[in-house]
Amino acid sequence: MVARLMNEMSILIGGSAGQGVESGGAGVAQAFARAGLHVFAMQDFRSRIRGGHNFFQMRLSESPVYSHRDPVHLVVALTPESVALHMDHIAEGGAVIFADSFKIDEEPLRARGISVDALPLTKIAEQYGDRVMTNTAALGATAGITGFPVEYLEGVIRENFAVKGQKVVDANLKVVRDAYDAARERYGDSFPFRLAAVEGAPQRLLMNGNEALALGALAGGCRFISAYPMTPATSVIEWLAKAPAEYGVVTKHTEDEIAAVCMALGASFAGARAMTATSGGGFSLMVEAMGLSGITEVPIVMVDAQRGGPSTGMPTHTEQSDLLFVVHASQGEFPRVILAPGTVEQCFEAGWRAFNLADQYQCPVVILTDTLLASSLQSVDARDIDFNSVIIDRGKTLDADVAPEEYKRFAYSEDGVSPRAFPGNPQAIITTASDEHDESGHISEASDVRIPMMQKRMRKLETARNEMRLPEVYGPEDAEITLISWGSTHGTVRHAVDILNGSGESARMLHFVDLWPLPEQELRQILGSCRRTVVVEQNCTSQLGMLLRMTTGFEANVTLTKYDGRPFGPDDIAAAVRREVGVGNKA
Amino acid sequence: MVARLMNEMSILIGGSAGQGVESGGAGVAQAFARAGLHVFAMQDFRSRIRGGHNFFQMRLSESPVYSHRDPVHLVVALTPESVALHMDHIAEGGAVIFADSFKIDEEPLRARGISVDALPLTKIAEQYGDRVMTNTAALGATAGITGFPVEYLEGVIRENFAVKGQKVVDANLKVVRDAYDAARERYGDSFPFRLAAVEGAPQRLLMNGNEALALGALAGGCRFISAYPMTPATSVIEWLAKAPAEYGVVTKHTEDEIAAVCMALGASFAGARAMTATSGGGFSLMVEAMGLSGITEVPIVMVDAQRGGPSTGMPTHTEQSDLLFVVHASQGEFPRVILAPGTVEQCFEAGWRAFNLADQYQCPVVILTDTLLASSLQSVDARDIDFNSVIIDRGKTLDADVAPEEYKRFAYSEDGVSPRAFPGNPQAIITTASDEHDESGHISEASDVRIPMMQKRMRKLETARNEMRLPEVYGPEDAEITLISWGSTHGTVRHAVDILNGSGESARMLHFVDLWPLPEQELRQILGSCRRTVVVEQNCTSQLGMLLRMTTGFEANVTLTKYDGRPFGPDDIAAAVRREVGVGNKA
Amino acid sequence: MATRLDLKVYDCPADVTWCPGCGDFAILRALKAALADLGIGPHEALVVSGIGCGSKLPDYMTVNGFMTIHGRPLPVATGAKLANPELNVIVVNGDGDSYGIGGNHFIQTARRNPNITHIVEDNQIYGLTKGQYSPTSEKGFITSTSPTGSIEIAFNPMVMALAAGAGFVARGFAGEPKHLAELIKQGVQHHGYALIDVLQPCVTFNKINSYEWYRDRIYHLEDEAYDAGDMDAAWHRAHEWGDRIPVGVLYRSEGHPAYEDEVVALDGGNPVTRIRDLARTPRPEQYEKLKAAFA
Amino acid sequence: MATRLDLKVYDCPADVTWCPGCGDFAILRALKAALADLGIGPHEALVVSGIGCGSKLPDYMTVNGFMTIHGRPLPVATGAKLANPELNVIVVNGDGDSYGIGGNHFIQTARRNPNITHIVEDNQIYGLTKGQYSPTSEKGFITSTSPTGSIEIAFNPMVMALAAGAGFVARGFAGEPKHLAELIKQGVQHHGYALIDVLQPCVTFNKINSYEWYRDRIYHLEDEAYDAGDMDAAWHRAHEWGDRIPVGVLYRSEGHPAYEDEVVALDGGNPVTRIRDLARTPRPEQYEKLKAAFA
Ligand SMILES: Cc1ncc(C[n+]2csc(CCOP(=O)(O)OP(=O)(O)O)c2C)c(N)n1
Ligand SMILES: Cc1ncc(C[n+]2csc(CCOP(=O)(O)OP(=O)(O)O)c2C)c(N)n1
Ligand code: SF4
Ligand code: SF4
Ligand SMILES: [Mg+2]
Ligand SMILES: [Mg+2]
Repeated sequence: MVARLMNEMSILIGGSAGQGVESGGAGVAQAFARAGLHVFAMQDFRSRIRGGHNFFQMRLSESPVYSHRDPVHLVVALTPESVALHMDHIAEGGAVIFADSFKIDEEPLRARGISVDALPLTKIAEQYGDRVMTNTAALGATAGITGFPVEYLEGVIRENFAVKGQKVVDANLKVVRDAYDAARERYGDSFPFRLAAVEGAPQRLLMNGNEALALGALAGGCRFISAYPMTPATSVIEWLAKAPAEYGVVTKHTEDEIAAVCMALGASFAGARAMTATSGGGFSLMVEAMGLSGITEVPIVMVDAQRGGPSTGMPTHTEQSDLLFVVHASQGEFPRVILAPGTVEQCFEAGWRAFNLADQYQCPVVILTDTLLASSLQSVDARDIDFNSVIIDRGKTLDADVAPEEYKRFAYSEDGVSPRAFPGNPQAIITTASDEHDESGHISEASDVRIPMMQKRMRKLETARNEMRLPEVYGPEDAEITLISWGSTHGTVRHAVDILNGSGESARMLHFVDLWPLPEQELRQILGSCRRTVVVEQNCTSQLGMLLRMTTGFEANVTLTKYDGRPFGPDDIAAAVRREVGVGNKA
Repeated sequence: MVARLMNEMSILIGGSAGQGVESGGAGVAQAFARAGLHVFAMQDFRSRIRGGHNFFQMRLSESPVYSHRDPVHLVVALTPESVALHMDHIAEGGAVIFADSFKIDEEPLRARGISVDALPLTKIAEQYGDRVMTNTAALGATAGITGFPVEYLEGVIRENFAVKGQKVVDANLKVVRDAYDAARERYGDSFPFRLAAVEGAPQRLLMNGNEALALGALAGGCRFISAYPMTPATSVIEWLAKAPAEYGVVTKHTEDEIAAVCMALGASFAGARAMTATSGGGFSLMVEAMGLSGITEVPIVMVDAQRGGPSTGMPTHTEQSDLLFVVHASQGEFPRVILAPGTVEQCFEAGWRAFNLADQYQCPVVILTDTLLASSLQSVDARDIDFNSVIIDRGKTLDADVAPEEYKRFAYSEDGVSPRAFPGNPQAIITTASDEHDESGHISEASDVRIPMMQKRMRKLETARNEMRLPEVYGPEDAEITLISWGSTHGTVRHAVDILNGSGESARMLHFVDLWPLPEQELRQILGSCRRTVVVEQNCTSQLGMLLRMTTGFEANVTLTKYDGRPFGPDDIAAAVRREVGVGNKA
Repeated sequence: MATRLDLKVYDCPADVTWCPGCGDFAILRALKAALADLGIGPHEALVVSGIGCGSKLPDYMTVNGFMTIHGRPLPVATGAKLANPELNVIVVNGDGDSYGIGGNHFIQTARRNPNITHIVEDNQIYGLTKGQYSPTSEKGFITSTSPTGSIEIAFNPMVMALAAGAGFVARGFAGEPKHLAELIKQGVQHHGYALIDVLQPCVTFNKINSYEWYRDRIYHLEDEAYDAGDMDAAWHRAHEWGDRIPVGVLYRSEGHPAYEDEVVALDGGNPVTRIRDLARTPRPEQYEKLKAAFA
Repeated sequence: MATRLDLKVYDCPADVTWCPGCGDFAILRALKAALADLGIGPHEALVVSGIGCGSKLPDYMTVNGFMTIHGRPLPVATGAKLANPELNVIVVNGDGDSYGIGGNHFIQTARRNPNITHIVEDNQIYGLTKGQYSPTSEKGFITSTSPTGSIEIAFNPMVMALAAGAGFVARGFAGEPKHLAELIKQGVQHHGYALIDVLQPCVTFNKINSYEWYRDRIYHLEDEAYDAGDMDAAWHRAHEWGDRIPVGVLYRSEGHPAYEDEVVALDGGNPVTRIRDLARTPRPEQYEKLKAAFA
């Protein structure tokens, strides 16, 4: 007899592309968030529009959740594969609900104490019109078996289907209710894993990293984005494109990524806050223009939402394998800033902070995310999306009373930053060239211009270095084991730390969001003071490990990598750390 | 009274673009090489077609020369600037010859024991037709003052102007002879720095790095090059384009660098040995396709002839600032090989060796050169361009008796290399995708395909690592000071080592040609055994220093960098080493 | 004329990921039929694609296939053709791949005129990225990147191909695979660059340009007294869109040399055969005379 | 109509690196004259260029100038125009920059139709890289990358601009700076994308297409009963080359909205003015309502 668990479970909805796994999953996740539950919902999709096997895995809890976690307690299967592929990760006492449109081998599951039932999901859907509503039925059944109030689902359905007209809304409402009843009928309150609304919970927003980043950029004054569609970055421009016209965000889907980054540079040169967003392949095409930003000191914010590489690679899967590429991208040498937010809240902050850094240091700022962070839905306390915390700092700009002949766009300065002015300003004529140039911006190849101008630009990097943030520490100062990570693995590693500390180990997390320039002196200190170190990265060659060694000489004891496009789970990490660090000790 | 010196001097010819400084300089350098002298001729050009100040500086000796060197003993000036800009680098007892078409301030030079004379160079040129022949007159005067047999010049003139017809040849012959006589008349044998033919010297070829590289590629079986013009790489395709038709080199000047690299990949996929050549800006545009080569395992040789960056930067000046960029270029992770030849002979070898490495490891191979190496003319012992030394190794290819259904283009293998086959082969159907794929080449996103396929590819890097060459050592094993360098600085650093050891210091050179993958274990050893280390690089951030630290943890005592686009001179390096290492000691 | 082959030789076990009803199925069928009719075996052809739904086509048939990167199949195909002119080189890619990111290669290849057949799966949408407007989307078209309607005049592939100098310009319809197969055959037989733009319904993301929408509008140039050799006529037909959309061969001009015909270096061998021979017998002596230029 | 300005306001001390006799001098002069006549001051215009001899032009005059990278001035200019439609945005670049590496931006910008004037310094050669064939080099043209003569049909800017949908298509000649200045003025006054391709002798690397060569062949459309509003007529004239080369306005179609006219987000402000105001008064409250979509 399995102990009953309230508001602490994982649910997986599986089906093939086109069956509405994504929309259905998002709908129910929204309902849970409204009920005050913490939600982390990860999607696993194939690079295809129909068929294949997709799944949507949700972790739900009354306390904060930062990542997905196996085992799952409930699998709702719209295809036989959904069962086959996940059966090994189902908890004892868990359940598999599957549509009546197919059969599966139920015995092995039952043998493991998992209850298995075909519910008439497809039948109910067809009864009210169309089998495409099978996913809606699945949601109703999910609420039914877990005892979750169906009203929350009904609310979401009303809103989501409103655009499709009342008939569709009504049909879906009937479907969800019937499926709910069917599950109640079958299970009553017998299912040990229960979900209920959380009394007095604050308002929770459900958003993914791209949405949070775009919202942050908007709040930071970004009013121009030019981009070319590329998974998983596309929803950044898509979200801004449908932002209300009153905000006046000019969005341009261009002919390619070269045009995208160049338009953004033109807009920035004119005085706008401009950005572009792409994935690694598109970033590769932006490399030349990144250097244009570098030498002309025209600020730009570039989002690289990483995915499985190299080349087209695994377009719908996650990976952290562009780090060293963006650190060194483009010919020659110039300052740049690189940020890798780790949570939805950090995406929001990076969204506006990147523009301040770009304007302050007049250089390209790259925000590195990835499939996991860009597309996973996470519940956020509405108060943590705080528009009052947003700062807009445009850096040095021309104060109007400088006479034209005095103004020097690229004047040598202590901190390397020269005052910007924008075309149209009667006080200033701005000449800017991708060739080396003098303080006035005119082309020069003279040594006595090149050297101080190069030094001026590179000084900006030193100025920026002092402003960059040190890695976030989570866990005991004197921990035996330090997990070193960056970007999207934040939640998972943090959770792994809890698991390790909960099981008698002593671990902490050192998590990097600010990745370039690195405050090398402080880092040598911090890293030197660690006892046993494990670098955890979603790539093959441990790029953060290499970056740290290059900048500080630090060498980790163990590196943990994963490059199959599927995100680390916290338990994988904890287990691997126990194993590896064990090995490390013996060595 | 200055001691007379035979066959050991530097000559500088200066003028504005369009005055034939380049062609004239090359002509006289050729004449010296034919006379058996060792020649190193460096060009300094502005990014403009006419005007400005260009110069051509030659070092001549009976013993091998590996770099340019100040001071110069003879300045032949076609413009006043040519004198003004170089007067500080003229040796005592040296001479300035200038065209009669302008005046200069002669006193300060005379005061330093430098003889200064206007010779009727322009007058002579005009007398026989056209002042454009002033550069020819300058050559005659050069021979006259140094006592160098004018016949060698006449030979070169006959050949170089032959295409322009006998009249032009004759006019130039008259000009060179009259100018020669004018100089003889004025100087007789009084000029202390003399040049004469070297008895019994072997045949010397005069070529630049691009020509040697292209020749090596041709000898290595390269029969396809697609490229887009970009200084200083353009002459690679230009040289191959004018290679006799019998060799059958398909050359394509494309619409851009993306098409260039993609055409080469298409040709390589079809079975050809194909290459492309560009500079950093063009390489930036090739980054995405480099990854295509990586995941599809289609070999390609890419030449990046570096120049002053970032962006357009200093297009006609030299720099070594693309190293870390090419090491990490493109999204995701895949094997690549990077070579940076340091001499004309090494360019020839890299030209064919790169194709063997590309075929053996089925990956992109980048040859890094730069303006200095690509365009400096160096005399080479004809026997050192040895076509019999050229090896053609195409790596693993399908042996014809495999039946189609058995053939797997991407078969898992110990060394990571799978046998290639080419379209048209009735024994094999080749399916290749930029997406992750299974052994047969068909697209797959499955973990159990991704992981072994990624490991297969990455194993090639380990296989290659064992074949890469260790840095070249020059100088005493137990030297107090080790200069660490790469690529084009080879000759200069080697010369600096001689200067240091000649003045009682104890120095050696550790010079890298093979830069990726690095044999890390051996390197830790070698670097660890060095006493005081100085990394010498023609860039701002010491990229080799960073690369070595990233791969081996090694940190040099001193880094010497230069980034004004003008190449290090051996004496600069020697002086800086004395100074810096001195400082280093005290610290 | 080579003997007709059995369609089955191009079959392939790979699991097809296109949506049921996608126009790409018919294009795949038509390409197989055309090759079979022409007697071009799987090892004699090379199908080069880019990235997109349509660009997955080579994965679904048994033939030499190179699925490259987005927008670049034309230069890759040109390189393969110049390295081995014996190959029957066919490019298959989407409208975004061809006319968007690949637009420059498209116009340059048309005037370059290599003997390549270019089949564009034109669904007027970005399919694989889930529905953004493409160069051929009509003005006003509503997508996730044009929520208030696209404000660009659509790219007209027929007009652009004619202007760029293509010698064979045709339009097909995925709803008529037999007719399409005939166009592909003619394109392959044309000596030089041949464009076949195929109206390809995307049943998932393009709800406007459906099979019905096209059926209601297309008409066949073959059914009219139309001379495909008349450039001015072609120029006018190429502009037809909306109520009447011509399919068939809009323009054809034979007798021009293909690019590779004029590449001197291809006389007496090609890069592939040359390196194959050199790998067996390097003949170092042949290069000695090149030293003269440097001596 | 603004008052005429003194040419001197555009003068600049920078040392000009063009070869004596280069056609670019006349283009520089013509551009200054056109701006002066239109009363557009140095701070009211933005001249965007790429890389090449001709692309150095902004360095030689006093005006807001952005010398970008090779082939990319059109998207950079479009971005600047969309961010601040008040600016008079002019693109100046070479034939290689415009029609070679920049070819895709050229055709996409033409149909996009931002209100930008595009002046191409067309010398039918790659000048700055010392003489390789360019897209507009004629077939057979001998250069360092085509030692036996180019084997590509030349790119025809007039034909391509018409096909791509440009509303103003003109050709000028660097040998006639006054006439050229008039064309530039009309191009700037045209509402939408305007192409002015300028026959520009490169006295150093193009020994064929000299001032004389052009003078012997050009004729002025203004001198004939020619209706620039007639697309078919334009299509035929656009193909004229060789013995007779038309200069003047080949095609002009007014009354169309420019791209930026239809960008909803530009109503009541633009990205530049909006951020300027937000930097003063951020108004965080305005974003609160966006949370609803996530709740
Ligand atoms: C450089 C690059 N940019 C963007 C993408 C993302 N992407 C994949 S397919 C595609 C376009 C698909 O449209 P189309 O070419 O018309 O093909 P379809 O899917 O409609 O058949 C894009 C933008 C990519 N793979 N590479
Ligand atoms: C990405 C890139 N590729 C190549 C170059 C080298 N390059 C500089 S100018 C130029 C072309 C010059 O021709 P054109 O655009 O016609 O200008 P022109 O010099 O003739 O005025 C090239 C290829 C470059 N700067 N950047
Ligand atoms: S999304 Fe459209 S184009 Fe892609 S497979 Fe589905 S129907 Fe075909
Ligand atoms: S090379 Fe030609 S285009 Fe360049 S400046 Fe000289 S004449 Fe003008
Ligand atoms: Mg499409
Ligand atoms: Mg040109």
